[in-house]
Amino acid sequence: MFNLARIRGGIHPAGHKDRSAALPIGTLALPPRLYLPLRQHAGAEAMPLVKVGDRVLKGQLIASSPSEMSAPIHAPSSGTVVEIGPVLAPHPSGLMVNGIVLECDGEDRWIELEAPANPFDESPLLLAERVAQAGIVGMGGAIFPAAVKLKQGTRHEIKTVLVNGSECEPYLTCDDRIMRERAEAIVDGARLIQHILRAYRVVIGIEDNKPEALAAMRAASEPYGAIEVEAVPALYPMGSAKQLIQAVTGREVPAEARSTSVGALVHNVGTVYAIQQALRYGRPLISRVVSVAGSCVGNPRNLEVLIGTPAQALFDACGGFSQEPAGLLLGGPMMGVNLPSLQAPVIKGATGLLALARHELRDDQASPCIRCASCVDACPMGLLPLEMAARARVDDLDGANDYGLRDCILCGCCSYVCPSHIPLVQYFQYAMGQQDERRQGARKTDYIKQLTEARAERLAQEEVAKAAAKAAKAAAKARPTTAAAASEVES
Amino acid sequence: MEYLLFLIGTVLVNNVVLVRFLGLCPFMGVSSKLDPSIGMGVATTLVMTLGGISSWLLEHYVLLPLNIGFLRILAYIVVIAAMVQFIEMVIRKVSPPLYRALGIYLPLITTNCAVLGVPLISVREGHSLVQAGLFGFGSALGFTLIMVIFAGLRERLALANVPAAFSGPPIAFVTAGLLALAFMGFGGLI
Amino acid sequence: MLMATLALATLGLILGGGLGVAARKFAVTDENPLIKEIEALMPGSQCGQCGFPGCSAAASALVEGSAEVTCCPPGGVGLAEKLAALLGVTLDAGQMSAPLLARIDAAQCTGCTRCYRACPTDAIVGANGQIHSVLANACTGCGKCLAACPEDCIAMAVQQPTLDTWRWAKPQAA
Amino acid sequence: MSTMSVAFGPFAHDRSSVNRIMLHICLALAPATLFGLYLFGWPAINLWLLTCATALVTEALCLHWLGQPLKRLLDGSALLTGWLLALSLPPWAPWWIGVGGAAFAIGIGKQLYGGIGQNIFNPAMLARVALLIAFPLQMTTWAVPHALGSAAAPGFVESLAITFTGAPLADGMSGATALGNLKTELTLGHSAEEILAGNFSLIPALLGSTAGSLGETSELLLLLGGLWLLARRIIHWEIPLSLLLSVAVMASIAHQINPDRYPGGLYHLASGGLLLGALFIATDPVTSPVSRSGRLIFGIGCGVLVYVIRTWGSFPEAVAFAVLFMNALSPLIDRYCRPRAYGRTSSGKPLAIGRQTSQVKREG
Repeated sequence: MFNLARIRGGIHPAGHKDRSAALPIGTLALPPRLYLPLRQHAGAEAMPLVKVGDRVLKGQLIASSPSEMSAPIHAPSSGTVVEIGPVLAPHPSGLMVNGIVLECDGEDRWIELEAPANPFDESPLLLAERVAQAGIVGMGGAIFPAAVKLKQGTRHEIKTVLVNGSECEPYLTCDDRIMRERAEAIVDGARLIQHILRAYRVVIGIEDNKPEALAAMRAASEPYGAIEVEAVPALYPMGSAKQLIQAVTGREVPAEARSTSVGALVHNVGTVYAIQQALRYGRPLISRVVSVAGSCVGNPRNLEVLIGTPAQALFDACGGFSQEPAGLLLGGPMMGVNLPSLQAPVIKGATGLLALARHELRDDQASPCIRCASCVDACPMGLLPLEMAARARVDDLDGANDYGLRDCILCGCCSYVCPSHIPLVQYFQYAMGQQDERRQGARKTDYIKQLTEARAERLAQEEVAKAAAKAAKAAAKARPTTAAAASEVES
Repeated sequence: MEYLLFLIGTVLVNNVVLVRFLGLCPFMGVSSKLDPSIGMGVATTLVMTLGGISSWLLEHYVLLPLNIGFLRILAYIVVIAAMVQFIEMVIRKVSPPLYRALGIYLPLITTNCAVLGVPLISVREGHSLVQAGLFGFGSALGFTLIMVIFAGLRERLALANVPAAFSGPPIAFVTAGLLALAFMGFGGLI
Repeated sequence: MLMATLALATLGLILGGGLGVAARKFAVTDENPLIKEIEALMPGSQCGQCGFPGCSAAASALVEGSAEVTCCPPGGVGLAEKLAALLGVTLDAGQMSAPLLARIDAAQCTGCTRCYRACPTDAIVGANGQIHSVLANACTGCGKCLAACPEDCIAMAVQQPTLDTWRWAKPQAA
Repeated sequence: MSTMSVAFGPFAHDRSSVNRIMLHICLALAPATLFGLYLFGWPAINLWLLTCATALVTEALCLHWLGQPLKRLLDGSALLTGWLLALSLPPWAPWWIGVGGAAFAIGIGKQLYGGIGQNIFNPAMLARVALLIAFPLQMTTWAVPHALGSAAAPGFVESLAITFTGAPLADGMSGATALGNLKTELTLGHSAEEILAGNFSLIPALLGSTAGSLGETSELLLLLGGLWLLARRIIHWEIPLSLLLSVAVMASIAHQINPDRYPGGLYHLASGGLLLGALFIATDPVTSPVSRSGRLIFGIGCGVLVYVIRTWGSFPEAVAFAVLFMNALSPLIDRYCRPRAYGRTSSGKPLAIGRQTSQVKREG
């Protein structure tokens, strides 16, 4: 039973979870308008199926997925489509992305949902397809389409399904509250996933600093033998798939490979809950639980909100700001990003909204690296962050790769412990972005090369055809009878 | 044991670069990256060992019997130049990337004063054939060791915020001086 | 004197002969594989933005040193870095100009098809009498459409950042 | 909200800082320093103050010239460099030794390379070696301890004469260090055991009431400070342990082979600047490797060199040379000794997928 492998590195940041974890998940009044970016997931942008002025019902499909690596979007409430165009993306760049703006009519009227038959009688592929149609993506922040993962069961042997309840980011308590309040649904969802993937066992990994969630999940999984609830040590980044797999199965996912190569697949508890809702009741993903926390928030708590609700509404519902926040974050303080504006909407991958005071933020004044190796000790991936950052600083991208940039999971442990306050993660983000740009450029160059060659070939063919036509014409002029005879034969 | 001490003496105590100050041109020129410096070291080791042996042979079987010791420097240069030419051809054939990396410094081994200086010192010290070979090999080993250490240091320096006036060769020379300081600790060992 | 001359001459003869044999034995055949290697890296659209007539001319110019490694805007920083590594020069990335893309002003386009016939990469789509548009992922920014357009409705512009092309900035601090 | 104070994540931090680290090291040095100052009296106090002050002034000047924020002076690294240098000097050395050494350490050893974190050699040891080679006489004139307030100790006014006019030490005021004495006597043909029986006993050597550098004599107090740093995780255990062990092991083996020529391990551990070097100098993060295996190699390398140079070289004290040499090697060590990354073998290749899946771990 006790097979926890020691995780290397990691940090123990202060939790700040008590206040929001103490209150039950609340609800939010219907906002007047919902802003739905067409890309809330990893992969291709969804394609709108509605026009401006269309009336839609709650749960109605309003944008479909153009490919497997995408996710459809459903109307979170009933109302009228007032705009299809750029909306503010909840992204540190503050860029606008294509989206749909929905004006709620206040009725919140559901579209007629198909009540599915007992999903355990259905084929796994059909169930996975239903998850895809429900627009479910990884809700721990990874926003990877959930159905793509579920379809892995047909291609790989999945031994262990891991349900990730080790919410290791400080401040965030949404998974904790879901596990306490909706334990039965999560266990049911986990069993459904096990059925889809034909996995041997299901392990629900929960950090040992959440005793209530552990107790609730243990009680709910009692009747089902194949489902184990395991307490994993509270350590950041235990919620990272690779670290959780190592902690629970004792195996490391090989570099440059997926979790499936060690027979494991990880789903966040929020995703599991959404999958259960979709398969049992046919409900698409139109709402999620978001932690609203930070010392500037009046009453930190978790809220179940409709996708597309502007951040302002959430903070207002939690008592507004008790003081002017020095930082507004989307996600946790370790891997979250700056919220560009209070008007930015909640999307499927938003785990939390934080309003932090100055003393909760790191010192922004960096000094030179003293090679103290704190980051090396803290790195859960066994990399050398100081060397990677030093090389990224002088744009030596290959050098940075050589020191482990490819394996970096951007968890931020290195920056957290750095006594020189060096923004290591931003150096890595920068280097990765530059490499992406190089790759995109190379792809474009290859594509252009193909196009040029195709064009040259086409022009050559046209030339040949033209010459042939000319020759034929000339020949026809010279010997009309033979040509006629030839055409007769041909016909 | 005696030969081992002799070797240690040549590599560390009387290091060709830091104590005798020979071969500084390729030492500064090629040591900015680790991989070429290793290649340069290997090439130099080959040249120096062979140079040590062949110049000893030349000395004892040609120059001394014919009593033309005054042609020593000339004759040595000719032999060494021919050897470098030969090694250049081999490297070019066997490892084009190394050839490209070494660039101008490969032919420059010919004018590497260490390559000429080591056989001359060897003659002056009256080494035997084995000693001459070892002396050439040891000196080259010392050269390679310093090159490799120094390339490591310079790769680190390339990442440092050295003041503009000192960045590049100036700080490299300062570092070489400080490294020589550290090597003085080996004084008196042999 | 005679002895010295003879000795040196013999030495020279022996070594010279040895080297001659070695030169034959270790002969390197391929003259300059670099040009071919570089040409394979270039986009090959013969757009001429580098100022040379086509990519192979640019490759030769690069090897001769008469062209900068940053001369190819469609290749971007990635190509410049590869070229710099191959040619052993240091790259000043600041010299790189941002790639431009053609954009067709829909209001003025008459659908004459001249631009799309001029485009070396088939990056312009449209049919006779219909408004044309530019495929961003195929446009090299060569500007040939610009010259071909009778309505002057094509402009070259830097691509607007999207979530796919937005990158984290380099930290400013030390 | 455009007035975001921190532009990118992670936003949380453990509140550690460089000056906290430096402060910890200075605190850990304090007991041994205070004892050394007490032991060697006013001239030592003068020297210590002068060296530290010069280090700070040089740092401030360099920061000013290089246009770097003067706030960096507060990170404490210059103070620490000056402090360590002072501890490694003969306690009654004239003023220009301390001032020149500190200026060399900060100016050339550190700021020339770009300041904190960029230097390749340990600045304090660099200055010590430079002084030793340039001024061998002053650097090997050791005062016999005369505790502050004892009858033979120089008063404050006398001390100024010693420090600033370089008044020669009276007979009976100077003595030899244990290592220096051993070296001299061995060349005179005495056996190691005789020599040690004559003028070396372990307890005073450990407590520190012997001739030697200002701060290196009291092994016990240094150990105390070092252990505290280890407990606070300011320094890593690998370098001190491997360094001390390798010296002790080599010395013991040599002692077993020929006790007449080679003194034992405890003698080596208790004498000279070995403990100061192992705990406070070799552990300097800037100039030592970052991975665990690298640090072990670094420590062993230092230890072996210390022993070899002490025993066969021409200098009786070897810590500074050994540390400098290994400093030069640490970029190479860092390049080749890296921790094994998650999901990779120690050579950096991805773990084999097939082997992993075959290890089926049913029911934990």
